[in-house]
Amino acid sequence: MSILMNDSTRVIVQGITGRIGSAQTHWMLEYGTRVVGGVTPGKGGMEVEGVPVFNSVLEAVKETGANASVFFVPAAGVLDAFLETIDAGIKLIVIVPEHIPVKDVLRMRSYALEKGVFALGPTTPGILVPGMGKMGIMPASLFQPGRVGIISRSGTLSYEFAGILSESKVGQSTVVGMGADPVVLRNLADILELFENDRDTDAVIIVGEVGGEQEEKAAGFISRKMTKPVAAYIAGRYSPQGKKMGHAGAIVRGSTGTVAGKHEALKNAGVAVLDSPIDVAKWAKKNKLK
Amino acid sequence: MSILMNDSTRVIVQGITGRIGSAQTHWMLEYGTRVVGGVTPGKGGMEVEGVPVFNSVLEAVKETGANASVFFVPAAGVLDAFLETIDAGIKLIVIVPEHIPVKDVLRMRSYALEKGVFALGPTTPGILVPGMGKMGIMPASLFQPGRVGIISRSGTLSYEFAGILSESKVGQSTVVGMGADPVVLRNLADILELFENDRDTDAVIIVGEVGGEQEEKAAGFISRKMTKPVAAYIAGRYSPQGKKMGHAGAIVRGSTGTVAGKHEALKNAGVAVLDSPIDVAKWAKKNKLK
Amino acid sequence: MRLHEYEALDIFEQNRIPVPRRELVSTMHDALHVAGEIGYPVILKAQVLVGGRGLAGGIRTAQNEDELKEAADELFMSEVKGMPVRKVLVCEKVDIARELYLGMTIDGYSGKPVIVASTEGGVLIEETARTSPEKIAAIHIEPSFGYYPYQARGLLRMLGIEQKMITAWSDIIGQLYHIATRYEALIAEINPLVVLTNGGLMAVDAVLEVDDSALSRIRFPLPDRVDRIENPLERRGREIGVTYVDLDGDIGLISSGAGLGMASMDIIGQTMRPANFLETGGGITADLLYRCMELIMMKPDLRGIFINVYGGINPIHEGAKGVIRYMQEHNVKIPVVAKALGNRQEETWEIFKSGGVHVVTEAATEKAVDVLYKLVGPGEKGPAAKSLR
Amino acid sequence: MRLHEYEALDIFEQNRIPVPRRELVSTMHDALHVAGEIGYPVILKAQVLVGGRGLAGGIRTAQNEDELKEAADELFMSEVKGMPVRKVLVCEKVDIARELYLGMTIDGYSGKPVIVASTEGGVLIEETARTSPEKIAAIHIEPSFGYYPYQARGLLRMLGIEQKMITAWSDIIGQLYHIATRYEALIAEINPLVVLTNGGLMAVDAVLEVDDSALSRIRFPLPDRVDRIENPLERRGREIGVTYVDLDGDIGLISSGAGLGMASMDIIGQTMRPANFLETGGGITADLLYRCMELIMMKPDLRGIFINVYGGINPIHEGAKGVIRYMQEHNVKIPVVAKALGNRQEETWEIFKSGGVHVVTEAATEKAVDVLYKLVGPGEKGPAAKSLR
Repeated sequence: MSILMNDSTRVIVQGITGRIGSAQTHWMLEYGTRVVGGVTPGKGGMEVEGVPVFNSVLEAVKETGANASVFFVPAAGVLDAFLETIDAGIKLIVIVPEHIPVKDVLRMRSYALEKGVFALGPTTPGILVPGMGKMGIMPASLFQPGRVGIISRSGTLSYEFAGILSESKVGQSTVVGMGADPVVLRNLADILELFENDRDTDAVIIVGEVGGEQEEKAAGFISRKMTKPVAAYIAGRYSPQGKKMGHAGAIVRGSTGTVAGKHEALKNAGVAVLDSPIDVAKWAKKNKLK
Repeated sequence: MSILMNDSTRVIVQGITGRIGSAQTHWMLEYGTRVVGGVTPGKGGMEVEGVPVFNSVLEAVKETGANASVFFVPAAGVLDAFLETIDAGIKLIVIVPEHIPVKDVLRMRSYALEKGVFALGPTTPGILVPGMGKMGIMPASLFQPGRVGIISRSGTLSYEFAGILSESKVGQSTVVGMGADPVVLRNLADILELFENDRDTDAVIIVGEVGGEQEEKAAGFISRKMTKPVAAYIAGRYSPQGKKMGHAGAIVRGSTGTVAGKHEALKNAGVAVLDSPIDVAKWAKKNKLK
Repeated sequence: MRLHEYEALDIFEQNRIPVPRRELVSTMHDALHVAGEIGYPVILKAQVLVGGRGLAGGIRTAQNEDELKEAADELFMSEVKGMPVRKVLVCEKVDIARELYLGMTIDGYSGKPVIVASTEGGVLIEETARTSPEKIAAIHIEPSFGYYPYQARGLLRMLGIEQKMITAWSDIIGQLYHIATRYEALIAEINPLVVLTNGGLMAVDAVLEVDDSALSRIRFPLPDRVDRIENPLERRGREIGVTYVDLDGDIGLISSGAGLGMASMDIIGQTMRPANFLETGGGITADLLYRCMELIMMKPDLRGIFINVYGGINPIHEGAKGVIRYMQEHNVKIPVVAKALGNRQEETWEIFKSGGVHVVTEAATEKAVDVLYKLVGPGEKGPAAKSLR
Repeated sequence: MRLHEYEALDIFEQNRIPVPRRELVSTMHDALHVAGEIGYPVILKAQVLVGGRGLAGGIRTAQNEDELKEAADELFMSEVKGMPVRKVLVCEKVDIARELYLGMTIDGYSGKPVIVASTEGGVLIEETARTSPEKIAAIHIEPSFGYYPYQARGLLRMLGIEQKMITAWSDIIGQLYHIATRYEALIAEINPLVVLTNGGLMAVDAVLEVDDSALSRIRFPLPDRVDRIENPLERRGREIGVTYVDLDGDIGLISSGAGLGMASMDIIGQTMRPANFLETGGGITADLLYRCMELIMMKPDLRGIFINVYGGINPIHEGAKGVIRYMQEHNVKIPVVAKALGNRQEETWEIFKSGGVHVVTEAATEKAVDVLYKLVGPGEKGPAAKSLR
């Protein structure tokens, strides 16, 4: 079927009355997502795209039975709204906004993990389950239902890979943006594990990029736990060096998150490393994916 | 037998090289307490009263198998040393020092509760098990082995009650100072529960004082759970009003911690309220305690 | 340490809480000048560190110069709950639509800061809490979690506050919590927090009590702590490092713990009347007790002295040396009774006895008080139990 | 935002970390004057925002005036890793017994700050980490728990630091963590932290990188962020709100996401050579893309432009309007190829086509790059893949 979102996912949109929040609510509804409410403090009682707006998450949850939330809240207000959302009992949260201070992300991450909440982002396009629904900003036209899972650090590259697969008549089970920030709310390996356990996913594509160590750590998980085929593309081969985390980062990690280092780790874990996005079509064909 | 301390309690003294720390180590050893080590950062390798001194709690625990700690650390360093002690695996901590900022006590309390550590103080004389040992500053001469438990908010008044009982040939199972600060690391009811479950304690004396709501809350516990006889004395009847916690305190509590309010709550819970310390002797005799 | 209202209002203002225009004055001349600048009507508020100041006549309104003269004259001549009025705050009188309440304190039992808000503020707030609990809401803040604005919004929704007021209210709650954290406040309170007729919120009173134990690490300027103690004996107590409370009796008291001191007062008060409460804490030395004797003897007409100390953390034999040194040097003639038990008690008894102190070796304070009573009798004022609450 | 060494040293000094005496100069005259005041020998350090400055010749020692003249002359004439040296820090040369390392960063994978210390500091620290891991120790700080000094003491014991050094070290760790917290640092580093021959510790270098996303809420004065960007095109990018990185090729690139931009560069680089990296993020408007076109066209000798955008959060039809408006107003003759997919893609294609843009409607960027390559060829410089790492 899918991971993270399913038939019983009832979504609220936080920051629904903003320009982006309302536009994206339109697209989510159009794609068939069950958007049951919105939250903007002070705007309770309004409607946006036919969806009722509440002053607080708690109220929205009580009135609508929502169990998932997608954020279009200004960066400065995200931490507070995030904690409020967890306290209101929501168990799946997608943080679309970018430019959230790292200090806030650390606090959000630690609280979400403590409370058993699955959160994605910041700077994520969200989740899309082709033909069923989406939380976030992924443009629906590029996706087709199928059995390949995609996890991407980059929003736009997740569209690229889904688009290439769809053109090759290979559909997707779920497409997940994990967020492009140096610290994200859930690591790559956590999402891989969901795909490994999803009986409607046959293979997984990792779309990574230079910097950090998500791919290296995921390689460890893949060699220990994954049975399904995995392909990976790492963007940034000819890019100016990724965000340098100083000596301390290099010392802790033992490598600086180079493309070559990631390739090596992934290859050692049995992952098919793709040189260029278009190669994903060949890989899918070779693995008879659909 | 006793609560909190027993035959297998191995005590370290933190701040052992200070004037008070070393003097009290002398008295604790003289009373038969198994003091196995001391900690003062930077003074590792020394000996105080024949007890080895270590630079860190972790080292002391590893080398001596200590499982309890008593603090004679300057107030400004208590929070840090307390967290270190919990991380080193110690499960019983007595904080003798006074004048620790409330903000620090809140942090200490929350961490101790989270980690399942039993901590007493600040501003406590500690624990004394007559004839067996003591952690803290209680003067040994006033105590006799027996079957009455004492819990006191005030250090000196715990000695007074033990002294009066001992003169009347009524011994004590354990004497516990819970600490005189407005926020303490364990509440009265928690200690009452230990006495209720101790088969070598036949009755309990609460020595309280004006202010706060420890006695009122304990009354609730006593009426719900206690089967053993309880007596209580509340100091401060003619005193200038206790620390006033402002309207907010009064609103939250619904009373201002007056002696009369405490008397009423305790009487309603079936507690024998003593008008004057000396009355404890009569109460003990009436209840045939020894 | 409780700050004066004018000090707390300054801190609130620096932290972006709206407060009235105001100025502190200590003379009639200045009061007139300030009132003229602010514009009538004005409110005059006695700056004394006692609760219930309003009900005790410490707050006056003046519509014009004549009323101001009369009110200021009376205030500067008066005492509020026994405290002389030396400073008066002249405040703009704002147009109030409604009075609210906002406070923060430490809930000692749960070990957490607690924020309390009410839709009815003013002097009768505690009464409101009893009779209309639905008008009060409180939230506890987990120390390891910290405060976030959504908690304030939740608190206000519990009270049914209209949505349009929530942002302004929750901003003030955030600022108050911020102040309480930075100043390590045990109490931070705005009562009343008023809704102005123009719809804005304003703190027309401010209470801030700073944790004495944290004073040395607070990075912001604070008033001197000793200077603000009105009573000279209490000020002297603070200077030498003991807790001294001045009372109206004639029996001096020295104890080595607060609980023991309170119990001693309770027992003395049954038959006699304590002249003071003095508690040394854990720092007894010969010098300290010498100074304690000096301090309690400053009170005229003392009839007797009661010393009640335990040798736990304290070297009571050292303390005894200080007591008798004072008695010898100053030729103290009134009876001194001491109960001193614990570590080194025999040594202590010998020292006391050598200086003419009556030593009681039994555990019960009642017996030692009896000894003193037999020496000095009830006195002219009679027992405290008769007159104190 | 990475601070200059001299800025970071000032902040370290304000926060009680011992640092050398020093002064910033921008002329030979001032350098001579300052060195005279500080006393020879002195160290001259080029203030450029690049790593590996020491190995690249940006740090010089001068024993006397003649050496200083020579060193300063060379530094002011030089570039360090392509950055012109405009400012030089003249520092006292301290007597070093030993070099240590201390750093703090954010461990992105665990989501926690991490403090790293080593008994061997200096330029080869990363090498030490690989070859002698026992000389490095690190501790993670739980965000909800916070930092306490005992953690630093534990870290130092892991390294086997002598007890007499532990207090001084752990004080500096505490200060560094304090700075990192107040300035929301992603990196705070002292390399080397030196042991002086007199036994004291001193930070002779300082690195501080502040979280860009937190700049607006940091309460302490910080240098202007745009001013410090040396490259005028990159500065312009920051001004209009996009990420622009200047490169040495001749194909302009506009992308609507960092990952897509990097992949586009990788693909372009196989056959051609990008002139820049430009990433708009989620804020596309017609005006923004107009300005982006203006920005990439500032580069002379551009042979073609590649636009790769997705309509997810971005209104790409608006972006297309801005692109063609620029092309029309400035009569752009070089080929422009656009791949634009997602919400409102058909509308976007129509707009692009109306302005003469070559539109590719397939998903794979490779195919769109092929279209451009067929129009412009490899160019004189050849593909980036040949020369870039």
